[in-house]
Amino acid sequence: MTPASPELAPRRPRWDDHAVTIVASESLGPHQRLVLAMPTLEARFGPGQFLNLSVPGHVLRRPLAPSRHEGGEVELIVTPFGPGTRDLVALPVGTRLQALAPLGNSFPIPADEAALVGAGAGAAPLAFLAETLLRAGRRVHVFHGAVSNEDRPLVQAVYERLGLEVRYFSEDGSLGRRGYPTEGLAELLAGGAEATVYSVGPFALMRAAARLAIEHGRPGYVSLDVHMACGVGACLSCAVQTTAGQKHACVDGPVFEVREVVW
Amino acid sequence: MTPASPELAPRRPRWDDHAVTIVASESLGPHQRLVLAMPTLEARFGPGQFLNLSVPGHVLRRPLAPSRHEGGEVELIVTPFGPGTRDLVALPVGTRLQALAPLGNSFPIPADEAALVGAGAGAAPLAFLAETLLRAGRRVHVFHGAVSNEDRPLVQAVYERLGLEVRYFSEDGSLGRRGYPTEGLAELLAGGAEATVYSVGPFALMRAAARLAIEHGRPGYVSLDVHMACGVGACLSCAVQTTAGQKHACVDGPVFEVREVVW
Amino acid sequence: MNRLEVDFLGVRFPNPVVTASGTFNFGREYAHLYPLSRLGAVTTKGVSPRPIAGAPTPRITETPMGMLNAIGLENKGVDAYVADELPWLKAQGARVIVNVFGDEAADFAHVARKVSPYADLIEVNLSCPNVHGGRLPFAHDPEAAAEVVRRVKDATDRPVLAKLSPNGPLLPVAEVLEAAGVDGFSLINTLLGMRMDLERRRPVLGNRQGGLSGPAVKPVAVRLVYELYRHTDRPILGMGGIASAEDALEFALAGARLVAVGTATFADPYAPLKIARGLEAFFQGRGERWRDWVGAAHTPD
Amino acid sequence: MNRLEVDFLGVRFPNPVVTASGTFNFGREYAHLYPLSRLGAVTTKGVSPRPIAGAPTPRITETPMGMLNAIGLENKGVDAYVADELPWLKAQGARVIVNVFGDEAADFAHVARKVSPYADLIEVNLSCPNVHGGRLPFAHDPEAAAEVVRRVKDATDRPVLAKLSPNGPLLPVAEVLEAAGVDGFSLINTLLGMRMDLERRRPVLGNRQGGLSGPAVKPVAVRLVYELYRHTDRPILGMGGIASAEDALEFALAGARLVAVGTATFADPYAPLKIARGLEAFFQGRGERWRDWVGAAHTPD
Ligand SMILES: Cc1cc2nc3c(=O)[nH]c(=O)nc-3n(C[C@H](O)[C@H](O)[C@H](O)COP(=O)(O)OP(=O)(O)OC[C@H]3O[C@@H](n4cnc5c(N)ncnc54)[C@H](O)[C@@H]3O)c2cc1C
Ligand SMILES: Cc1cc2nc3c(=O)[nH]c(=O)nc-3n(C[C@H](O)[C@H](O)[C@H](O)COP(=O)(O)OP(=O)(O)OC[C@H]3O[C@@H](n4cnc5c(N)ncnc54)[C@H](O)[C@@H]3O)c2cc1C
Ligand SMILES: Cc1cc2nc3c(=O)[nH]c(=O)nc-3n(C[C@H](O)[C@H](O)[C@H](O)COP(=O)(O)O)c2cc1C
Ligand SMILES: Cc1cc2nc3c(=O)[nH]c(=O)nc-3n(C[C@H](O)[C@H](O)[C@H](O)COP(=O)(O)O)c2cc1C
Ligand code: FES
Ligand code: FES
Repeated sequence: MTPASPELAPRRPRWDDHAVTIVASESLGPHQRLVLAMPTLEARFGPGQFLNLSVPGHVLRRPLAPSRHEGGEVELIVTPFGPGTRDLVALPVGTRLQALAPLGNSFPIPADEAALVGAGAGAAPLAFLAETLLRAGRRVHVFHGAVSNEDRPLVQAVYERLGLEVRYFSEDGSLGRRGYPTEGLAELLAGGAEATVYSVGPFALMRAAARLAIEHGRPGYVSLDVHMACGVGACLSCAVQTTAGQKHACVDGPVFEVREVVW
Repeated sequence: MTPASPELAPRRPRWDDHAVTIVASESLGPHQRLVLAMPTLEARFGPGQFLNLSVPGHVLRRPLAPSRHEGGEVELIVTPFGPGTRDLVALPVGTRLQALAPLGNSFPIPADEAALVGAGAGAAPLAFLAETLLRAGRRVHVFHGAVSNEDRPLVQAVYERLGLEVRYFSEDGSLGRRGYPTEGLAELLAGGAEATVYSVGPFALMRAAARLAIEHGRPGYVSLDVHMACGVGACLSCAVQTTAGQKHACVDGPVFEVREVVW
Repeated sequence: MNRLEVDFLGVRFPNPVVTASGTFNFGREYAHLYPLSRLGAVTTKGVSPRPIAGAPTPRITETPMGMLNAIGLENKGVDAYVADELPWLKAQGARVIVNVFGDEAADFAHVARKVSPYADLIEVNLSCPNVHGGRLPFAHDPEAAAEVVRRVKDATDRPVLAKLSPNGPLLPVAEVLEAAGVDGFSLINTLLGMRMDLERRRPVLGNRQGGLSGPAVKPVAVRLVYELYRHTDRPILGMGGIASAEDALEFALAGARLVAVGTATFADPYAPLKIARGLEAFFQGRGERWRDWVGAAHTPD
Repeated sequence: MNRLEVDFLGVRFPNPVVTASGTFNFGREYAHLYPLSRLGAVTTKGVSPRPIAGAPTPRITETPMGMLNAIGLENKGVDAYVADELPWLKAQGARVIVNVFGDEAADFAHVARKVSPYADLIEVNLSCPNVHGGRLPFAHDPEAAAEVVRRVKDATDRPVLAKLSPNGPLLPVAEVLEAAGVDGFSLINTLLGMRMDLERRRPVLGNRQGGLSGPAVKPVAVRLVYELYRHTDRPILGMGGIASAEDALEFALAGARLVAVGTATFADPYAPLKIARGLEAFFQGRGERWRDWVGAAHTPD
């Protein structure tokens, strides 16, 4: 194999299969914070990129987007959903796993302000993005939504450590404002903020955020959550309908511009 | 359910499913010594009885005959063979499993002397028997066979702690005598010892021991190793041909008199 | 309010969870753990007119999330069970499904007649070989299977379920059996499979091939129940890999009115009871009933 | 001495481990991990005459030790692959098995003709629906399948494998295909299955049903390879759940001369290579060769 010449053809760092070790596992209410030591990964994850993580006893890996990548350690926020994620969050510290990484594309850095609209574990890639943006000197607004106050530990863990003020919305009003986080986004954009919109969460939330971005003529990006097998473009399971034809979330995404997605 | 009256109908303690915890796991060369804490088991295992142990990720349990049962702890000697036993010996201390116990019948206590002929993990139930016999004041001869000297740590662990002198036979002569443990038995019986014969190990070994017992008119018992699913008499997978018709090793055995087995 | 109660061919089951034939014998082995009356029903080991010794050992072996069995239909014959086991089982207050089979149609009928006094339902095992049909399983020979159903219907007043095989065509056989008067269906029986012993360079099982069961086959079973439900209006007893309340719910959505638990009982003898309890908690939490879920995946969005 | 070398229909494979169609695309995604020439061969994604967009998502879901897929045969059509992928793949030094399919027999032939310059073997996917045969898969309609084989044989000078389905009758189809001139067989394709989403009370997959693959199906696959081997003298490419060298050896004993690794590549992209290395170590240790094991479970004791 001939080595690529980075000057001529700057391209994504190539993924490989990395041995990782769970070095911390902490409950954040309905979510679990996992820290993986990943010493062999030379590339740095970009915010929005993901890894495909093995889970003992399961034939498929699970795609997860880090909330931080620092000093050879990758932080994940996992919400137990089906059998695989349930087994994953129960693994003891010290467990060795395998991770394909880094996979997919990442969020582009905005010219100026950024508005982050998330819910649940969508906070993971958004917090990674927020940290990246703060370092780059960008202004960051965060709107986080939940059913009730169950996401308090999550928000503290991933956003508040950055010194960010999070506007919190809950369906029952038990934390922050009663309502949905897109209401905060609507007000921000209505106020004329020249923010780029980023949303990760349930499909309905991302669609609502996308509509607001389009309505206000702002750039917007979402990370689409599609069932994946290979994670690297080989199985064609992660089809996404876009205005430019059918794409595949694991290699063409998971991040897509909101105008490109056929909602 | 009406409670049984033990005076009128003394019967086997009924099995149940017991939560167990691996409290020790130690390599003995090709074998592994596992100690399970089994606090809820009130009955005592008899030597030769077994438990049916869950292994995470496997749909069937694995039948294993303890080498000791003392103070709420059960000791097992496991030889990794297929996927289930390979996974079992790799489990960390602290793992919680489930065990059906106590299952099957046990070795009868001889009038006087006992000759134990084993190989590999067959030493487990034989060592349990030896300990029981020594407590009952019986005289015990032990003949153990192996390919080479790989069973040294096993023999030390289960027999030598009882103060028993083990006659060791190896195919390559690298430990004890070159040859098979049935040679030791043959000499003992030829010398006129009025010993009851007990053998647990590969089929060919047990058959050879059985023949010697029959030839010398001595009682003899073997523990038959039959593939099992339920372990309690419900699935009929563990059929054994006997002179009294077809029996099932998990409930009618695993211990059978050598004259009863159709070899 | 019993959220799990279900009527199946006129028989009232307190819950839909029954044991699968051949994995629970006649219940005696497990009766000291819990009253058998707490189960939806006990399905017995397959019963034939005369005793059968069964296949050579090994009769079982494990596979990834499944197991193969080739018990070879070992059983003591109908007379022994009518004398010793069925009256006892009925006396436990359990509902009883008797699984019957034989070498030819008349055998099935003979057994069904004898066990009827103790049976709430008769389950006809069509996966066994048709001795006069070249040893092809009845399930793969629609005409022979129909003859079995007709003879059994004549021999008993109990509702008759045909137990279908996943190894041959399903819907054509079901159609013929409906015409023959079958009351309902149970499926799936095991998928034929094989495991090799690398040491001996031979199949592991004494019988070479065996029947695959357990979680591995669940997707195949759910699919076949779903297809049969679209095709028939007769009730379905679904099984194949059920090991949790969630698994049972998948079968309900596909169209199973009763569900059977087989292989999972080997991993946990309390499994059928735990699954029934799990379903109770599930429906309690949602304020729904089992029967609302039966076939619900078929209703338009 | 290369203990793994195997001749298959006149093509020399340095080892018997190939990738399974649809799980490795055209190899480009994995080519930076290891030279593709180290594999026995790369089997391509299925290629049709025109592009196909595929099925609605979700297209995959996991099941106990298996997965269901309903990709819906998405591919860019033969012209794109002949232009962009196949010349590149051949240039990697890899042996290439091209998997072809279409709506009717002429489609298969059209694709086979175009890909022949790059193909060492042609694999004909008979599990796809026969558009002019009521959308029944070709594999379930022996006459339609035979017509496909005849047309493809006429269109190419490469050896032609028929990829058989485990969802219908196997031996009757194989027999008809032999008469039609097929050179060898590959099996198994996926078993039809289904998983339910309990939240939505609907099938998980966009296509409702999908194909089951992975370790769960291995016993079924080994059994079918074993049965086919008894029946045919044409060589067999076996697959279904292979994830280790031991698994590959089970298929060899049953009668597979080549083996394919599919689902296991999702769990470990190095799987096909590791399995080849595992086999090498195994035979090195025993002083034997792969081909001594092919079909060895059939020889009398
Ligand atoms: C790019 C990307 C990043 C993600 N990041 C996170 C994260 O940081 N934290 C988090 O909690 N979750 C994240 N998810 C979702 C997570 O991957 C799924 O919840 C998880 O795969 C479900 O697996 P399971 O075993 O719990 O469920 P099962 O339903 O048993 O999974 C079965 C199969 O379906 C796939 N699958 C099921 N649901 C999803 C889903 N929602 N998305 C993708 N595949 C699915 C699984 O990969 C698996 O192969 C991300 C998904 C994607 C695509
Ligand atoms: C009464 C009894 C007591 C035993 N005591 C011990 C012991 O103390 N130490 C020890 O190392 N081994 C013992 N064995 C053997 C042990 O149970 C098997 O080695 C083990 O079950 C093999 O499982 P596996 O996953 O390694 O192999 P696999 O071949 O993958 O097992 C698959 C299935 O076959 C069954 N099986 C396979 N081989 C055997 C076998 N030889 N005997 C019974 N079932 C088998 C397993 O239970 C399992 O259900 C005993 C067996 C019996 C019947
Ligand atoms: C050990 C064993 C024995 C079985 N014996 C019978 C039988 O006698 N008659 C029958 O109809 N089915 C028999 N079956 C099939 C089961 O009743 C059931 O259809 C199948 O195992 C699928 O369910 P499961 O995956 O829950 O085990 C047997 C299954 C096993 C595992
Ligand atoms: C995602 C996926 C896509 C597949 N696509 C094809 C295909 O295009 N053509 C084909 O003949 N088989 C296809 N198959 C079937 C595989 O080639 C193989 O026959 C099957 O998966 C069994 O092998 P495995 O258990 O190792 O995966 C596909 C399988 C999977 C999992
Ligand atoms: S997950 Fe395989 S192509 Fe995207
Ligand atoms: S193991 Fe089930 S009857 Fe003996």
